[in-house]
Amino acid sequence: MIQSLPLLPRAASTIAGNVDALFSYILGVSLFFATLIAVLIVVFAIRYRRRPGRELAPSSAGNLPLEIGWMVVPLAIAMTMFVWGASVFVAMRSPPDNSLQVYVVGRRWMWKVQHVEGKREIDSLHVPVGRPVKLTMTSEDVIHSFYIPAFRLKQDAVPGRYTILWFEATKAGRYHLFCAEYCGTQHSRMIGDIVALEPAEYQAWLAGESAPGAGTVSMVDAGQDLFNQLGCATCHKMDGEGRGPILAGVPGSHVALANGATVVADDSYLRESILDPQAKVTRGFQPIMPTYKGLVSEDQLLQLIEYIKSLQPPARVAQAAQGAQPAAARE
Amino acid sequence: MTAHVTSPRTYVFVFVALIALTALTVTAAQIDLGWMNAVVALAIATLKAFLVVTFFMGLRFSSFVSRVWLLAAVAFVLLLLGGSLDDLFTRHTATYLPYEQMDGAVPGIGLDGLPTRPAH
Amino acid sequence: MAVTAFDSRPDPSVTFGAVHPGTNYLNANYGVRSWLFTKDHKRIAILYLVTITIMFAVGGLAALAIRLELLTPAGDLVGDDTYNKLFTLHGVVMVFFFLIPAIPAVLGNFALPLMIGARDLAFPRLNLLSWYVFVVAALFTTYAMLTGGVDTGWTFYTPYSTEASNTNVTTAGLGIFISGFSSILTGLNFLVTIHRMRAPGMTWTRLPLFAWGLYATSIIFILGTPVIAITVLLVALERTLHLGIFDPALGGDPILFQHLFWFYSHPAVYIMILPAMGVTSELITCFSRNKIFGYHFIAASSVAIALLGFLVWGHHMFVSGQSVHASLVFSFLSFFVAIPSAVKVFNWTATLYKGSITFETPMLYALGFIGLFTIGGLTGLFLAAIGVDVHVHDTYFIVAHFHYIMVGATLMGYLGGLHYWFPKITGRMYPENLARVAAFLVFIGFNLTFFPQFVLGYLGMPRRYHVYPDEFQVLNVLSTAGASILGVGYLLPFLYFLWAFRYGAFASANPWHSSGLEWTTPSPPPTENFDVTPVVTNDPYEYPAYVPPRK
Amino acid sequence: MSAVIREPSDVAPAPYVAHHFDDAEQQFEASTLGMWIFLATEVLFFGGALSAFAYYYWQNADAFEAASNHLDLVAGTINTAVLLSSSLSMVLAVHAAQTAGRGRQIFWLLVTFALGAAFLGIKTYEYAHKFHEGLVPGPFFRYAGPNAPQHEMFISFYFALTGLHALHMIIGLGIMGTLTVLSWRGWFSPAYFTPVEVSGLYWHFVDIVWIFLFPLLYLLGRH
Repeated sequence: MIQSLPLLPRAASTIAGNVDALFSYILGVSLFFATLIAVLIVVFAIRYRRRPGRELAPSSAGNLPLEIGWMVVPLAIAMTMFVWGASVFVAMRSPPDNSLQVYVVGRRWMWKVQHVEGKREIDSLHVPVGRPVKLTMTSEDVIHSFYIPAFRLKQDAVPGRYTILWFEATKAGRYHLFCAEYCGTQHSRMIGDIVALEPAEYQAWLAGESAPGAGTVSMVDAGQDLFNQLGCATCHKMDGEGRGPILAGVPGSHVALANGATVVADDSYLRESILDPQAKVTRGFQPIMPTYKGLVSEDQLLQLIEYIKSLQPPARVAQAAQGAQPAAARE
Repeated sequence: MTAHVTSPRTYVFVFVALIALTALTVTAAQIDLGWMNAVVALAIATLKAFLVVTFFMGLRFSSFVSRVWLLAAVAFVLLLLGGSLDDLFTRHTATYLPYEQMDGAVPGIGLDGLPTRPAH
Repeated sequence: MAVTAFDSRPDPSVTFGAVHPGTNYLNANYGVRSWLFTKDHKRIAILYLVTITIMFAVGGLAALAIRLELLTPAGDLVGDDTYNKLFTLHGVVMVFFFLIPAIPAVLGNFALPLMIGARDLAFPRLNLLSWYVFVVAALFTTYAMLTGGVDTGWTFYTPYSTEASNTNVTTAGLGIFISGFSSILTGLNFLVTIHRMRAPGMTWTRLPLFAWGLYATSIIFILGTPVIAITVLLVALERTLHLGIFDPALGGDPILFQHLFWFYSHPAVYIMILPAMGVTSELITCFSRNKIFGYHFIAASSVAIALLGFLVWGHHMFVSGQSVHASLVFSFLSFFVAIPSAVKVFNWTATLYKGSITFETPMLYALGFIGLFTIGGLTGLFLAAIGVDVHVHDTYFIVAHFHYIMVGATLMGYLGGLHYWFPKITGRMYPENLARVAAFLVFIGFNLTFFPQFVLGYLGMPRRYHVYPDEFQVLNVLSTAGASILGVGYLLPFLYFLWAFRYGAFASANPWHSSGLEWTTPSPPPTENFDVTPVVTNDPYEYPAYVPPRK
Repeated sequence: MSAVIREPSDVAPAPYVAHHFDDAEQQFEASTLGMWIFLATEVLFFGGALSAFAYYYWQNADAFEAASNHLDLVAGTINTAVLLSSSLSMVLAVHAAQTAGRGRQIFWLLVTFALGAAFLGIKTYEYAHKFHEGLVPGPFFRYAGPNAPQHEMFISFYFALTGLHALHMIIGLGIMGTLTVLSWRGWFSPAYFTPVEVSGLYWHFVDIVWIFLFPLLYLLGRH
């Protein structure tokens, strides 16, 4: 356990060194003043403690030069911190022109990443080392915050607008991605990996199969295996005779719920329906599905969702396509 | 007891001025002055408020502290307004778009879902 | 004038457990009605004391559950939603129902009229009303928590609070809205009292520093609270009546909510800390038996902190999508808060110089205050420097920083003040040695709880995380261990205060030989505070001259 | 600190001076200052909402101005005149309390009450009209023109701001009613009129809020 106690996070971006240097500077100043105050208090407390026989003499009740001094000196030091901090911040907010463009959409509770080349990732982001990467971000629901401690960077993803974050990874490796803005139930599970790859590996990855780390098996195939393995097909039959709804065509469509509401069957809905099936029961069906929480991993969930998305109902393609249209938020 | 009795005649004069300013602001609003319309409307409103505060509320007779607090309140509203508008005016780097218009606005971005909102 | 140092321990000649003679505000009349309909600021202070102690217990139990949950990286004690409701409960209750009212409504209510030589606050009925309003607000919020809870965090960020959360946001928001009126009425009462009710000779430069702290706090009560009131009201109306002020579907901007929220909620931190600074100023000078160093600068810095506090709210929004320009301006202004804060710490330290210092419990808390406030204030520099803040924003670094200021320092001031004025409030002494043990436990427990969180934050652990990666566990275990010590430290005063209220040794009118006006009247004071209106002829804190010669 | 004992006053204070005040002067000064500080709070309360309005107005000026034309300008102008008149009658009520007897006090207080009630009556008519037109935020919002979301936001502001103002008016009517009863019981005289004076400050402040709401809500898009 003790071996796993780091005191400084890994530093793996061009800006991380600047942030750490500024941090060290402020830490040094803080330690100086904290020590100064502590030593003075301890010395005074001992030296001037109440003792029998010591004369009680009125000491000076003020000293103007001293007061001005301890206002001006801290202010001057603080201004150096401001200038340094501001310059680091401006660098953080100025993406170079040759940046690689990546799009990020936060939603409760996942990060969806899409590369310009068409490659998609969820809760992970593969980037090349040594090349600036610019993320354009938004959120589909509430505010999220894209946070990479190893890069010392963070930016909120705000619904209704784009925000931008850029970085340049300096070391290949796998780094934490956290959501740092509280976003509801699974805020603490809205985490992922930043995978920094050497340029050649990155190119290979980019050219590789769709699901990261899935090897030769596509996510759809893996999802189908899971679907059969977990016994989903017993109820969710393709012919509509099962105890659960037909899943083909559900993703992206409007699902009428037992409680009278309607939801858009997005990824979150599918995910929720597997992990917490009682939350939003489709109208006309009994709340009998057991939870698969703890039985399927996040990866497997995504494979299941991918598989469900791949299901094509022969006669209902048109309807599904219609349902997947972005409907206006208010009808 | 401090009683600064003002003559009712003064009050009536102030009242007439207030009504006249109301007529003026309604008239001025019909003329197209561009962005100046809002400025003129607010200027007249401020003048009216000044008349009410000074004469009806007797600020000219009230204590120095009262005046400081009133000014502080107005200054702090302007501070709140100024701080938030400063942010709004200088967001060069961010494009502000309603969510619905964002889909497809940037090549490569696909929003295959919608915010889950309580049914209105 | 040089006099010999003096033994400030309580007069041993007073009998233990006997009945205190004379009529005072506590025995002037009896019965529930005499308390619930009292207009006496001293009794209202005790009503507040009881109420906020209950709220502190509620918030503290939630904190305990949070810390237990965070012992392990997995979410194994409570579920996700329960955890979110727990930290929201902890934040809402502690911020709005404990920290904000704690020192003003309890110690300020009790001591302010006594310290400035008034018979009561300017508006005694309003004072009672503000307590009732506070109780109604507390009941509203408690009801919201009991019937399903709230999961937005105490910050109520939109659109989460307006669109996504299915919990009792409206009820809790209305509770906060109502509690705002209590704050406003208290602040208004203090301001008018300080302006209009001072005893003859109590000029502005003779005003005790605690009164200056309360004045500065009241500025924020008056000018800040209404903004949070309208903001949470609009959120509540958006949820109930479908007003569309923050609705993203109508183009509503979540950042606007944050501007409105932090315009109050940043100064709100100073609502908590300014009165604690005032208490500390009183304690340091009293137990050093030395005139306070730089009276004018300490007084002015309180008002400066209150006003500067309104200029820096944007430093909570550096990564929110706020413009770069606005972030730079707010960062620049934020550094200015460091100056009046530093002025206070330096002046307190200088007050110790050539004093005759004793270490009764209030002094231990005052020194503890300086320690925790220094750490909390210096770590604020990291957050004002945007380059670092981008990294540590919304991590445990922030959690640690604001707990050092809002909880560590404020509670040090509150407990220090409570011990200091306990003889005046009850007419009895608390057990000194036990109290010293508790003060050490609080200081050690607090640092053990929250110092590891600075490291956690710089390592990157985000706040409000129910489950967390394994590498953060060691520091979280340390933090939880510290919290258990802290819990004992907070529990002890509760127990021995209750004991001492009934069985403590009688206190003389001025057990600390303090120079304040409140110590010239008997302990406990009569209902009218002073038999005759005192006339002030001296500057405050004329210490060496004031201390009687040693026996 | 030596507390020099001041001789207690020989003169018994007047019955309307509360026990903790030295004299009526101190009580009057404290009460008026208290009300001014309370109004400072109110300035920030409405100021917060108006700041939000300005923030969005800047972003959606055209839509807000178009939406503003849906409001009833005639009703709004009449209401402004009504409220200004009530301020005049309020100040005359204070004047009556300072100088005259019960009759004139009650007369002007009742006039103020009636004008305030008239304001609320016209406001109710306007609200009913908006409901009828479907210009009400939420599920019943009906507006087919362009920029419907921004229209709905403007209407949200309209109801929030005028609703809060109306709430203050209702409280003001309660105060006027109480003052009338107290005046009838002979509480007020040139020696003691603090409650009338302080209530007047409140009433005028509510008038000032309307002075700003009227151009911001009704006049933006008239050109």
